[in-house]
Amino acid sequence: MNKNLKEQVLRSSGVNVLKCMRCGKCSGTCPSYDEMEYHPHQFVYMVEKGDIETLMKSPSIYKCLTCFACVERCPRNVEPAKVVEAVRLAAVRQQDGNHLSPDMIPEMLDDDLPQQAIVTALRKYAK
Amino acid sequence: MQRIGVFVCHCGTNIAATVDVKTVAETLGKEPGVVISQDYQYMCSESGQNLVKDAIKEHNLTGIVICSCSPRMHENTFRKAAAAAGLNPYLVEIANIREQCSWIHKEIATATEKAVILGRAAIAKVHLNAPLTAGESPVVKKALVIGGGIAGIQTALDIAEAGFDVDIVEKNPTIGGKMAQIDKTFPTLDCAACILTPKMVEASQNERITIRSFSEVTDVKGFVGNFTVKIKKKARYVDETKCTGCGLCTEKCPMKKVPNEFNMGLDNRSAVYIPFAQAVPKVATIDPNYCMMLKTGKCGVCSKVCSVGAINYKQQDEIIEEKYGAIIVATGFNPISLDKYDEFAYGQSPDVVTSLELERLMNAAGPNGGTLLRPSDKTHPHTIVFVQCVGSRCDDSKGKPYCSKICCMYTAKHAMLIREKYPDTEVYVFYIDVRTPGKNFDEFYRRAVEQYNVHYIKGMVGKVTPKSDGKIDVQASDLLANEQLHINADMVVLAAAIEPDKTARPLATMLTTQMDTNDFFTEAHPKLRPVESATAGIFLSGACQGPKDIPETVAQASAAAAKAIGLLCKNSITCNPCVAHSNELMCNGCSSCEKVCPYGAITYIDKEFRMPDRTTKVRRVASVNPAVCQGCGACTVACPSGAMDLNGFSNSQIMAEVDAICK
Amino acid sequence: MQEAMINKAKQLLADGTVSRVIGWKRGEFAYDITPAVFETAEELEKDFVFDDFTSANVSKYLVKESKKEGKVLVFLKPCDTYSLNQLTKEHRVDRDNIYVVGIPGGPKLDIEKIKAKGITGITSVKNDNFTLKIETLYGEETMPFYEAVLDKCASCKSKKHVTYDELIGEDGDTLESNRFDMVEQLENMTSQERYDFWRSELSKCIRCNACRNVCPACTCENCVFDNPASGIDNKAPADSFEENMFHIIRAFHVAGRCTDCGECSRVCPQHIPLHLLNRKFIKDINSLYGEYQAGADTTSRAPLTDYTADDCEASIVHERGVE
Amino acid sequence: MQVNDNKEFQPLIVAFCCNWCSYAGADLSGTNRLNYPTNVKIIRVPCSCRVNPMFILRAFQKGADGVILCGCHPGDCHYTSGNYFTRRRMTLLFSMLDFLGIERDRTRVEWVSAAEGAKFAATMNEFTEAVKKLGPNRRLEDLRCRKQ
Repeated sequence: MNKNLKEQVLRSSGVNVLKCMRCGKCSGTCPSYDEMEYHPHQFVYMVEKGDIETLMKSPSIYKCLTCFACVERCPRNVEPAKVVEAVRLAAVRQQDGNHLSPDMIPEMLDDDLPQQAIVTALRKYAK
Repeated sequence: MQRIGVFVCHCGTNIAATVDVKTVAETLGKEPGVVISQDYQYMCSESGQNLVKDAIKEHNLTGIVICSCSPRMHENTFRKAAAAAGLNPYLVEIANIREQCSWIHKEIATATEKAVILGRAAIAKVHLNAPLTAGESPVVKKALVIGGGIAGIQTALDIAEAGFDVDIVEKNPTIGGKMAQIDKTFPTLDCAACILTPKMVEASQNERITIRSFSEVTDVKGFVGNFTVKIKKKARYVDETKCTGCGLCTEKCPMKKVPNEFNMGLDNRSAVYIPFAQAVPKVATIDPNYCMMLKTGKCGVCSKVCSVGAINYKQQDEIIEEKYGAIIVATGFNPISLDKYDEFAYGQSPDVVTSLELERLMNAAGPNGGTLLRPSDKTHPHTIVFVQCVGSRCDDSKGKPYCSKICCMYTAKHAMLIREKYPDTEVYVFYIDVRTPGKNFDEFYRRAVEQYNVHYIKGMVGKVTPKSDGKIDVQASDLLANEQLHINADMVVLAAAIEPDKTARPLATMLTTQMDTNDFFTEAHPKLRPVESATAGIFLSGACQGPKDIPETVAQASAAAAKAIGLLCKNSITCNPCVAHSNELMCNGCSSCEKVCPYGAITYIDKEFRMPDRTTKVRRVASVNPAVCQGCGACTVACPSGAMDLNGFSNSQIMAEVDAICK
Repeated sequence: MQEAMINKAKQLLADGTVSRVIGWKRGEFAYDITPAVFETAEELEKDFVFDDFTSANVSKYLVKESKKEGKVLVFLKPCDTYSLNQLTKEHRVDRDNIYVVGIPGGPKLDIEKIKAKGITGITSVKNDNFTLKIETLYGEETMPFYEAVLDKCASCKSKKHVTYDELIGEDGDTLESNRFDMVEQLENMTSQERYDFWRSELSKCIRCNACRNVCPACTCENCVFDNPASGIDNKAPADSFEENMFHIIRAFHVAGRCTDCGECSRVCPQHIPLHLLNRKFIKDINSLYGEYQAGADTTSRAPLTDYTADDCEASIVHERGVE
Repeated sequence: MQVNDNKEFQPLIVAFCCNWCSYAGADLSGTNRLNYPTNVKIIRVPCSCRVNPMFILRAFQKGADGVILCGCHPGDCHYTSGNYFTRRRMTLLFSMLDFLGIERDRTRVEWVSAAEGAKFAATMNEFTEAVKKLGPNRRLEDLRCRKQ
């Protein structure tokens, strides 16, 4: 188990996975359930165990629609969708190499590009 | 001149190992007013106590200070010893040199120094102690039970059995409560009515019990042993003394479209009604919201058909005032409203019902005469899904954070009964955990699984969707099989969380009792005093204190009765003498103290004062009822003039302690 | 205005509505105004005065006067009505025995501020279009009107009468006032600066008890500072601690009850800004427990006799920033 | 102020503890042998709401360097509501002392339950350290009461 990774996921999601009482309502309510290898309740449980790498490798992270049905219905306010999103972010951040380097940016700029998009792109694609 | 004795305890080596007890005794012996200062190995032992007693007599002591363990431990021991030697027990002070000195400090020099200071503070305080005598107040030998469910009935029966008068106040037209609505009881599957209704009859026939049905408590004044309670007897437009309960009026009443509360609104009743056949008292009640006569003045059928002339359209609410010595709260519970749970489609489909509704659907006296039929089309359901923990164990704003405790068992009961009666029905129970602590409870649940083949699936239902063909799609995940399920159900039964009755919160305010954030009454001690409230003379019975099943409720009801009987047996009760008192000469009558008193112990009187010029002047001054005051001291600080002071912890005593410590 | 008030008083005396009148009368000098009780029309004609110096809050006199035989007429400025309400709430006055005629409020003048300009021998003053024309024995002097206004009037919180039986003139509204500016300024100082400020102010205290005696919230039958059994009685501040003690305890005792009438500072012969202590409490109460104006009504619970389960913790004082 | 051999400043701390929670919590820290400094001297009161601001000022007057008030946690008061009143009173009093330039770390309110022996000891250690850092109480002392 990778402790740093767990820390990172917990921090970036802001979720307290220990609040989960394992009722499975998130998975019971999930519209993408059948598409997923790991289901919302498993995300919460596996993050609690620290088994993040398995989740990061799974295509499940891209199957979540972020519809927030699980967040809406969770009786314990655990917010599984935020956990999924945090694992997805962790995977994105770990992708090897830079997709962008700062000096490539000026020529890509145009007036219509929102400032926020540039910052987001850098955060997502640069190391 | 004060003659104070100081007694320093070694507590074996507990104190003596870190505190030089000889030095402490010697140093404190030099304090002003101290005439004898001794140390001894175990002050609390018989011989230690005798040492104290002898010293009191021999030196004619006016106060004693024991330097020993915490006053929470042995204050009473030494007070009793003092009393036995003829010294007022409130002239005893304890300096805590064990828990707050020898046990936490290691260095003998500093620990000894601190022990001396603590001893000095106690001596300074005891100099100002006044002899206090506990007052007595008489006990009215009658109890009030608020709520006429099984808890209230059992409590009332037990109290009456012990020979005391008891009134039951029930807000509904009949006693019986939730248990009267239940079909069968777990884990024995005996019929609820068969065991409850004899008790209801017993209560009505017991000459010591007065049932005040269709009534509410509106005001509570007074204190333990002497409560004055106002009870509103709501107008039922029927003379209870005349009505024979023949039921003719209910048959003839033309207004028949009133949702029947007793059957959870699953069928209708008439505007004049008797809730159910075994109601106690078996008296008709007119519902003013629906009665044509009361609304428009046109009808009067019931009055015409009543052969005894019991109908009285002009009846008014009536306020009765009664005195009681003890009050037992038995206000019970209700299922929570499921309006906020859209995902379970309650309210969207008549075939999604709560468990209490299912009880009525299955009951022989229910809307379908005991045959389980879908409310929508009155057909026999073939697939039934039970959803557990609806609103229980929730951390969100919709539900309750606690486990409702009874749902696991009644669901197993429902599942079993259905499988027994209709073996062609598939029953699914979606659970998070199955909790069955109780005698024969787990065996019962296992029978549902093993003998009746009820499908228990671990996983919460995510979504319930009524379909156009009348079926209901239940979407859930099976956590153990790791798959998502869709069940095509005919009926869905929701195990709604239970919550305290809505009348409990205003009642708690009237009674000045404590409640937790969920509106359950708080017991005086969670382990050792589970049926008493923190307010003396108020006891708790049944689910108003926390979720409970019937056997637990009955056990607590009898326990509350026992506690109440213990109080009613006494002719008078001894009061705590460490209470507040107001110096009338200084009191401004400003009402600040009254506002902060949690017990309503302070009232105002107009008192006549003789002025220096021989005239008299009437002034409003505060007066503390010593039987009600619990001695917290909130009033003493609220009082700007310093007129309010507290016996045993007076302003001057505490300041003397401060001075002694800071000297 | 004075004329109208005298006429109103005479009328109410004549028709038996009231048997005495609380107002003001002139002392030795034009600016030397003192509260007074009048019982006849003649007394009123002779002595009753209402002008720019009649700033005293007479509500406290009602504690005694309202308990005497017969109804008492009292003229109250808007700020004084708050005090009366507070006294009514605390059962210190018999409201049924009082006939309140609401009169317009200030701004009233501070004689000390005029004298500070070096103007002496004052015989009368007149507000002429915000210039104060002062007749003196040595001729006429002028100064800007607002420079002579009492501090308590300069930060007026309300022109609205919260209780009255009758009004002379129009009723006003509550105002946005700057009354917490000075408190805020002190709060922004360092602890040492604040300490120095208050030491220099409170060390002037001579314990004349003027602040206590004028305060409409200080109506105790027997003040704790006069009670040897209270453990804090003292007659004169022998030491810096006792100077602090008196004013802290006094402010605490009136906390949540003080209507901010400003009389304590007005009467202080040493010019200690005592109202700042009360305003500090008012400001804290407003910000921590919700806006509360003592005396605005006669039924609400005072902040110190009330609570909510989610009140802030006392540590909020420590969290306000570390110096 | 106490003087001990190494001449380190030893503050005098007065702790007012409510009988039902904090005093019992202090007893528990004794039972569990959890050390806290001898500087702390406890005065037992029935409820934290019994503590009059006058007592606190009196302690400072007579030479205390810090005063701490302990009561049941909000909602757990033995007398239902006492500590809620305490909380308001002390918030305002402490704010006033701060306003007068008295060091704010000399006063504190802490909620300690009967089960929190460890918290009691930790609180007292921490508070004593904080007061020690401030040095002797000079801004709110009565010179006549100063010990040599």
